Amino acid sequence: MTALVEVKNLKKYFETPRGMLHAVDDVSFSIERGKTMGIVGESGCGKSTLGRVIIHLLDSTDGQIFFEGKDITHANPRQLRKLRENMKIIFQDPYSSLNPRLTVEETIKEPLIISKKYSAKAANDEAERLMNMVGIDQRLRLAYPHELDGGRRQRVGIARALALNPKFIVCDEPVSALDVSIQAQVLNLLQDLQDQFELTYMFVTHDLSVVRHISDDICVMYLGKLVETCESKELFKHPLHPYTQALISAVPTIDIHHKKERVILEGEITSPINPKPGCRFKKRCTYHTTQCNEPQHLEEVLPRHFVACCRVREINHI
Amino acid sequence: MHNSSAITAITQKNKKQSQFAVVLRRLSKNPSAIIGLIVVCLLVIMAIFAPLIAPYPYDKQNLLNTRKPPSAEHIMGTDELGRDIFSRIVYGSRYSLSIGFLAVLFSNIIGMTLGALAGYFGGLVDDIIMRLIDIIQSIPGILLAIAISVVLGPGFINTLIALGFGAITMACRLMRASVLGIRHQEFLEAAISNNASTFRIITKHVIPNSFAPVLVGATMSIGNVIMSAAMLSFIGLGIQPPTPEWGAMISGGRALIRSCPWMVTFPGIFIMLTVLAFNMLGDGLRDALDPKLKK
Amino acid sequence: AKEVEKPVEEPAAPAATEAPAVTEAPAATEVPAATEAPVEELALPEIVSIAIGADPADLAPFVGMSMGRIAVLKTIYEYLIETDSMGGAAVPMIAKSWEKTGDKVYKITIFDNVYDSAGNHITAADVAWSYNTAKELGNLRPLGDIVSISAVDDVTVNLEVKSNFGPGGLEKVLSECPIVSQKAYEASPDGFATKPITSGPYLLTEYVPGSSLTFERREDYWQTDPQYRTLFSQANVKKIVFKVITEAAQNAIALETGNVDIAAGVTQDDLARFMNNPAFTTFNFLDNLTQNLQFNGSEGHPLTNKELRQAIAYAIDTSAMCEAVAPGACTPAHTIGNPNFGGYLKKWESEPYYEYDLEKAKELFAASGHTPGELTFKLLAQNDARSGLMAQIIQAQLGELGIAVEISQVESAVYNQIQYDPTAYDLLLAMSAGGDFIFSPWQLVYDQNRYNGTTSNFFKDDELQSLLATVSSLEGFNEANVDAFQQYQKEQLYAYGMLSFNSIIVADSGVLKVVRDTRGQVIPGACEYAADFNK
Amino acid sequence: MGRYILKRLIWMIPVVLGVTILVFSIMYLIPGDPAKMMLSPEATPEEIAAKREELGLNEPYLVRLGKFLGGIVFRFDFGDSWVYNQPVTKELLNRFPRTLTIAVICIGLQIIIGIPLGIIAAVNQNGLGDRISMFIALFGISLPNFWIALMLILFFSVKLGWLPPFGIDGFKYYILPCIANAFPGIATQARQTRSSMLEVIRSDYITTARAKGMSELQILLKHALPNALLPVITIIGNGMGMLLAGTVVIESIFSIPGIGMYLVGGINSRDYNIVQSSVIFLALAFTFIMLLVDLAYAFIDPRIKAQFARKHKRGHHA
Amino acid sequence: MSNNATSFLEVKDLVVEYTSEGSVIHAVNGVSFALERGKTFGLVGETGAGKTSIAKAILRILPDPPAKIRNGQILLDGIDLLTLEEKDMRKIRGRRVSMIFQDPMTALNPIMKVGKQIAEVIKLHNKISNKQAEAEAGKMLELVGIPAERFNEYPHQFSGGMKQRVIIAMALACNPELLLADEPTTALDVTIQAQVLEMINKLKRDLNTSMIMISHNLGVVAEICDDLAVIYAGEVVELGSKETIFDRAAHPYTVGLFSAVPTLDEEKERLVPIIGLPPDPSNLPAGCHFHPRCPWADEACERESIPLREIAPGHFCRCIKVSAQEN
Ligand SMILES: Nc1ncnc2c1ncn2[C@@H]1O[C@H](COP(=O)(O)OP(=O)(O)OP(=O)(O)O)[C@@H](O)[C@H]1O
Ligand SMILES: Nc1ncnc2c1ncn2[C@@H]1O[C@H](COP(=O)(O)OP(=O)(O)OP(=O)(O)O)[C@@H](O)[C@H]1O
Ligand SMILES: [Mg+2]
Ligand SMILES: [Mg+2]
Repeated sequence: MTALVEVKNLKKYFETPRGMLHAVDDVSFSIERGKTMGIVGESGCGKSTLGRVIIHLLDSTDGQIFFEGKDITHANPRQLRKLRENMKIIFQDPYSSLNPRLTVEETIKEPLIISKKYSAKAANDEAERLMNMVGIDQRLRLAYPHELDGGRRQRVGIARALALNPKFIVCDEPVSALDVSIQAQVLNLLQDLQDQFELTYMFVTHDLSVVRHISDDICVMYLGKLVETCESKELFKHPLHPYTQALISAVPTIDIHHKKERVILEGEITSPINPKPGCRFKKRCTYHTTQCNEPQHLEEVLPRHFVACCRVREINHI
Repeated sequence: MHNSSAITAITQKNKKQSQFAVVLRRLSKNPSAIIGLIVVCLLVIMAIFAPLIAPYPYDKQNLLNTRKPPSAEHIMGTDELGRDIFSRIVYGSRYSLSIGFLAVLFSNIIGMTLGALAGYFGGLVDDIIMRLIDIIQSIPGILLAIAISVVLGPGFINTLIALGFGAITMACRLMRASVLGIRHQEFLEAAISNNASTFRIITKHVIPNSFAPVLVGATMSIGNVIMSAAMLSFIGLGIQPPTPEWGAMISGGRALIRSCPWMVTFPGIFIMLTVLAFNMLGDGLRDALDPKLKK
Repeated sequence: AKEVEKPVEEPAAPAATEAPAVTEAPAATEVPAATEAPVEELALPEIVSIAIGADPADLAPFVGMSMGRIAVLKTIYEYLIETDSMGGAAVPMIAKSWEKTGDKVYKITIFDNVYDSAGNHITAADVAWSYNTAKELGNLRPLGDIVSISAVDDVTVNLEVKSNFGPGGLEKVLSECPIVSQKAYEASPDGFATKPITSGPYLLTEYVPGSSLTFERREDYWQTDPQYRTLFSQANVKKIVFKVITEAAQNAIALETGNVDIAAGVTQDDLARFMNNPAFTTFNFLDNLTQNLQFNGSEGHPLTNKELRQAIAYAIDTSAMCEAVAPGACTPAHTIGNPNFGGYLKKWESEPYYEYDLEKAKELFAASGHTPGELTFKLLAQNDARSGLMAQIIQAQLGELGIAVEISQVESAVYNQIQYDPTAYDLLLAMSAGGDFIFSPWQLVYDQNRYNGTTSNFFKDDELQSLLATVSSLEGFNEANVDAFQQYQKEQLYAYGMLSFNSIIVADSGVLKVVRDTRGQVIPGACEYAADFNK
Repeated sequence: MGRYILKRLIWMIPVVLGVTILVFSIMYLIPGDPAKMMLSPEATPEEIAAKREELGLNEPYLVRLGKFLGGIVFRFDFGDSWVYNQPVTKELLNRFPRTLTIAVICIGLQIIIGIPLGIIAAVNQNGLGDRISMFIALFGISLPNFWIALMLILFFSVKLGWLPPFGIDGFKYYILPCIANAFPGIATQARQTRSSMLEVIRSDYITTARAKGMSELQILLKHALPNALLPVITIIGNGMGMLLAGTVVIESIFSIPGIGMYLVGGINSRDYNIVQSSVIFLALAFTFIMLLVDLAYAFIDPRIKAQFARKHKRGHHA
Repeated sequence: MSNNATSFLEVKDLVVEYTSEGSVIHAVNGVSFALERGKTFGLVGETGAGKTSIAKAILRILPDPPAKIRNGQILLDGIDLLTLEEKDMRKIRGRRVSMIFQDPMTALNPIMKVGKQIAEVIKLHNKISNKQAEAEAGKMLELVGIPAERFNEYPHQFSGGMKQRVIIAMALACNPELLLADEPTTALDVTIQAQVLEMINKLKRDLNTSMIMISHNLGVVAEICDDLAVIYAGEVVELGSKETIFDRAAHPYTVGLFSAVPTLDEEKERLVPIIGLPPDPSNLPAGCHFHPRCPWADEACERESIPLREIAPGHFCRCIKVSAQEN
């Protein structure tokens, strides 16, 4: 089975007044059809940027993107149109991701109308079907976003993303802004839809519990770099990269009886602007040595478990 | 999904009505905005039904009855040519309001387009447009108005253009700022990812969402334009007689401000009322449209 | 309340035809009431302030005329001669006498004791130089008639002109050019633009451009002979301040607050208050401005039809217009030109001159072959308030005839430009001023030599032209010819004289008499002041 | 910072150049012949032609523009006034201080009256103080300034005799014109202050200050006002343009020989050099003031200052 | 609620309402709880449950209008804060009771140096010179792990975690007896969150401060609190010690919360969401406010309001379906 989406050495730099900001730096991974790839990392590490570059909302600086085996890195406008029907995005903020001046129906119908594949009548029917699918009452067809609560808004965003039957959806923190009780509803919905339509997700989040729950595979990013990637269960069982370890240990747990060992990170965060080659985590890493000043590369440390750390074997006694 | 009775009931309603209704409801809670709205409506009614309201034709002269103070026949007195000032004011509302309205419309259409382009595209487009706006703004508005009305000659349309020109900068800046505010909102990205064309994005997503501050600015500009029209008449340009434009009336009568104060005072009061009303309405609109108040 | 009705300047009878061939300094022009030199310096009032409507901007001598300059020039500069009333005889100033010595040649003798405030002796050479410089600069129109002017000796100048002058022609040339010392002028860094040095009785001590000019009386004024101290050489006050007041309504306020003592620009409506106020005196003068309506006479224009023009004139109610635009300061005109112009005939006022008669207007209109509603005329006017009112009255009254009028009020720069464009208007609301004699406003409208062979409003009438030539010549300027022209122009009615205005000057009641030059500007030094004025 | 100022100053060049060309073209296109205006109405066509020749009005547009620009750039010479027969620059320098004085006093009034009004309104939001201040403010923008001017004169000069009604000869003379001209500015200022104050009052750091135990007055002065001033400063800059325009009318009513009167006189007499140079002068003043405003902004707001500083740093890197 | 007469802080029957566009929002509806000296009390609940309103009511810094404290007592060492003069209340704010705000990004004045902002509160409550206050503030910065050299920097120069530390330093500057921590870590990344929590814990231990910890994150509460209350629609629905509630959650809402969150520790094939949505606080359902979403609800739940009952010693629950014996 070939990967639905594959990126190779993908880079995205932003020009800023202070210099080149390396938002995504040399990232490679692939996602198989029907699977969910979780992307975790702290704020600003380039998760959203990665997702946006893949679906061509941003141009990549370097590297390649494959979709269904085809190199789509430099898709021409016609290909792009087609591509965008197959790749969609669901946003974090259910407030700013819906146009406040469009009704629920208009928002959901927009991609249908633009695609010109639907007659007015057909578009209405399709919108109705999508609304039913994501569980929004038909009576809300003409409601405006500000009349909806966050959960419902997020459902509208999902319905919009599902229009035209995409194959791949980037979910950019779709539940972070929602309350726990609602969060579970939306996560369940996403899972159901995936099962039903064999959707492929790239699930961006900083909430490790959520990513563990929903993902098949996980990429851990740190300041634009991919530092560790493997199957979801494997990652939580055997986190290898020091950053991943710190990350997992930092999650407060509701298990009040088993206090776990915390790795508290110290030290300042490296600036993503014109970063030096070498490990970007080293300033906060308890294990760093001069070796870490060399550029780090992803290595298959355990079977299908890739880590970008030159000392990973020493640290984990592999 | 589960229908909780606790959820605010959202009933079927006509499209588009709801937002309008929300704004209207907020407005209705603001007494000064309501007063403003009522006054504006009254003025518009006065303009539309001028022939029914005005007791005399606005240009009916009576050279034997000039400069008469208010009386039963002429409730606001007569002017130098014996014309009924009240009738002139009533008819004048047509010109003053439409000058205000049309000049603002004209300037806002241009200013909004420029501002939207500058804000949306940024970079060089932004630089060029904003420098252009800087240039226009650096030239005293009154000079621009004078120059335009001199180049184009006096007359209603030309006065309108002259007055509107200066208001372009404000509309443009407001629009640009507002567009910049939503430039990075995700619904624009969503539109892009839905293959929406740039034109569609600007017209359907950008402009409707950044329109509010411009609208507020526009209501205030109406007042400013009416005032500038008065200023233009002060310099002797502007609308041609016997058109009873308020600004022309007030500046025409200013030499008689002491012997015949009614000739200046009544049009002055009406200008003031209009500007006041539009500003009150604008203030109210600003509050009503304030996204922060939205839940 | 004192009100001085003062049509002072008696119209000079066309008897003035015996125009000055040789004019000895008239022994006693009726003017100088103050011929006796001021006995005691201390008796003079300290200071008088006069409002002027515009900034003179440039005080230099040889610059073109402007609203602001008119008001102050006579206080700054001295000329060869001055005319002290319209159509009246000229009085000597720097020139002691002048005579015609040959065909188109004149000899002018100047006083030998003319000194400017810097002590420079002004000689015939300075006079010739002043004239030549001004002529070269080309700003002073009448000097265009000069062929040459040169000094013969210290006090004599020879003047040769292009053609023999009509009545008042020579006076115009001699009273046009300020005489200054060449030496002083050339030493001045800015060509006298801000600090002129002149021989006048007052010395400019301060000039704040756009705001005020202050003059102080000179103790060492050269003209000591009381006999020659004309109106313009009077110095009845120690200090004169001209204050620029651009906003008309401010004139009254300035008077009331004591900021100025004399103001000419008081609006009609403020006037009533001053008339009732014992602290002020109002002086009512005839002005030299006539408001007229000119018809577009270009070929094929409907207004080339005489009946139509007459119909329009009959339709306009000039007396009502007077009442509306300037109550109490205006009279319906009977020609183009005011009663105070030299040669004006009193009898015209008893002759009919298109007095308002709508019936007659309608008859004539019908006779002209037009039907109501068929004609739309564009009325071009300047953009001042008064013109606006007149234009609207004309519009309303022609409306009665069935002629639609579109008013186009433009600013004066534009007006001056398009006034000579036959496509720019159908009716022109014009103000004519002109020189001292009745034919000069006529010339301004009708002289076909000036406007490419038509009148200024594009009519072509050789008879009119020959009548005009006659009446404006030295020989032809007599009552009969003047009347003949008037009757002809009245009948043809290429232009319709509507109103002549008075100018009303309001002054502090301590100002006993206001004296003006022929252009209507107050000469503060010559005004008479009460003993306790400004004390 | 210095570099930023330099950059801003350099940006002024295209703007002022644009203004120059624009105003030159306007004067070129405006009907009305300066030669005719200079000569008496009796002037013959030949005389007018000669004058035009002398003034250089017969040359083509580009040649005239070139000469004009050349004069400014190479000799800082705006040419001579045709009416005043003197260098325009000299007269401008004479008059500009008066206009500037009025503008500056107006801005002062605007600040010392408008800002407190706005504060009173904001602090008593929807209360009586709010209503009264905002009514005063609305009043200020609802009356034509010439009308206000005449009323002030009638009252203070004619009735009370306290202040001179016109002219310029010392401090007292500035009072009435400045009040009349400042009205709309005060109003705008008050309204702007109110709305920015309201915004600030609602912000979290005000709550923080309250939680510290500070009194309302302390909070107002130390926390709310400095923050609320930021947008207010922008208004001051923009208002400058309005003020300068307003002086045209005010100067004419009060017979103040400032640049406004000069400009209008220049337009009326088609004295091109006066018009062009006055406008350029005003434009220069305006852009310069805008620069000052931006710098003041930076002075108050460290965030903006930081941006400048960063740009500065980047300049060094480059 | 505790009958402990020696309670340091006691909130009794607190009622807070907001008026918004004419409708009344019942944000806090009769909340009572007590807190002992040196202990940490947790308030857990969804967005809009009224947690922040409770904390702000204690400090009396609710924005008025629109907020009004309609009823209740807040006894700090026996003194009712709600009846104090504003002048006296000012002496308590920042001195005896201080607060850490929810959003570190906006809680600092952007144009004032961070050091000054800390010094300000010190100066306000101590009769010392500016110099001393600034020195104190520098020490506070060090205490929260920020070098004192950064005294003169502005908030925008600090990262989110550092800003939160500044706010904490500010809150602790005058050694308050009670610290109200309103979701102090919600806006932060997990790694930073861990740092901040660690620090709060340490400081609390060192200074023996009592604390109210507000959070919707059960994990955070688990880390820090001794006792906690679960808030739903402005009411305490369950109250007890941390162990009681984490081990023997009784109220259906609390139970729902636990099953709705994915955790790192256990594998859940599928989450069990709480159905429906939080109630509209301006239009609360009659009876048990939770009944529309409750899987156990029947008519009895809709009828009348449900009292908070002690179902086990020290374990209070607002549900008629929960019997004391069950637990
Ligand atoms: N348009 C842009 N221009 C410049 N820099 C950008 C732009 N978009 C993102 N960045 C920068 O790129 C980096 C990565 O941003 P990104 O939004 O991808 O992070 P993230 O991992 O999604 O963070 P979060 O969890 O906060 O959403 C950040 O440092 C951000 O400031
Ligand atoms: N200024 C206000 N005006 C009107 N209603 C308000 C205001 N502040 C809060 N509310 C309402 O009061 C209720 C309780 O709000 P509060 O901020 O106390 O909740 P919270 O539990 O702190 O929520 P969060 O987890 O989102 O911080 C909510 O319904 C909220 O909408
Ligand atoms: Mg992101
Ligand atoms: Mg909260």
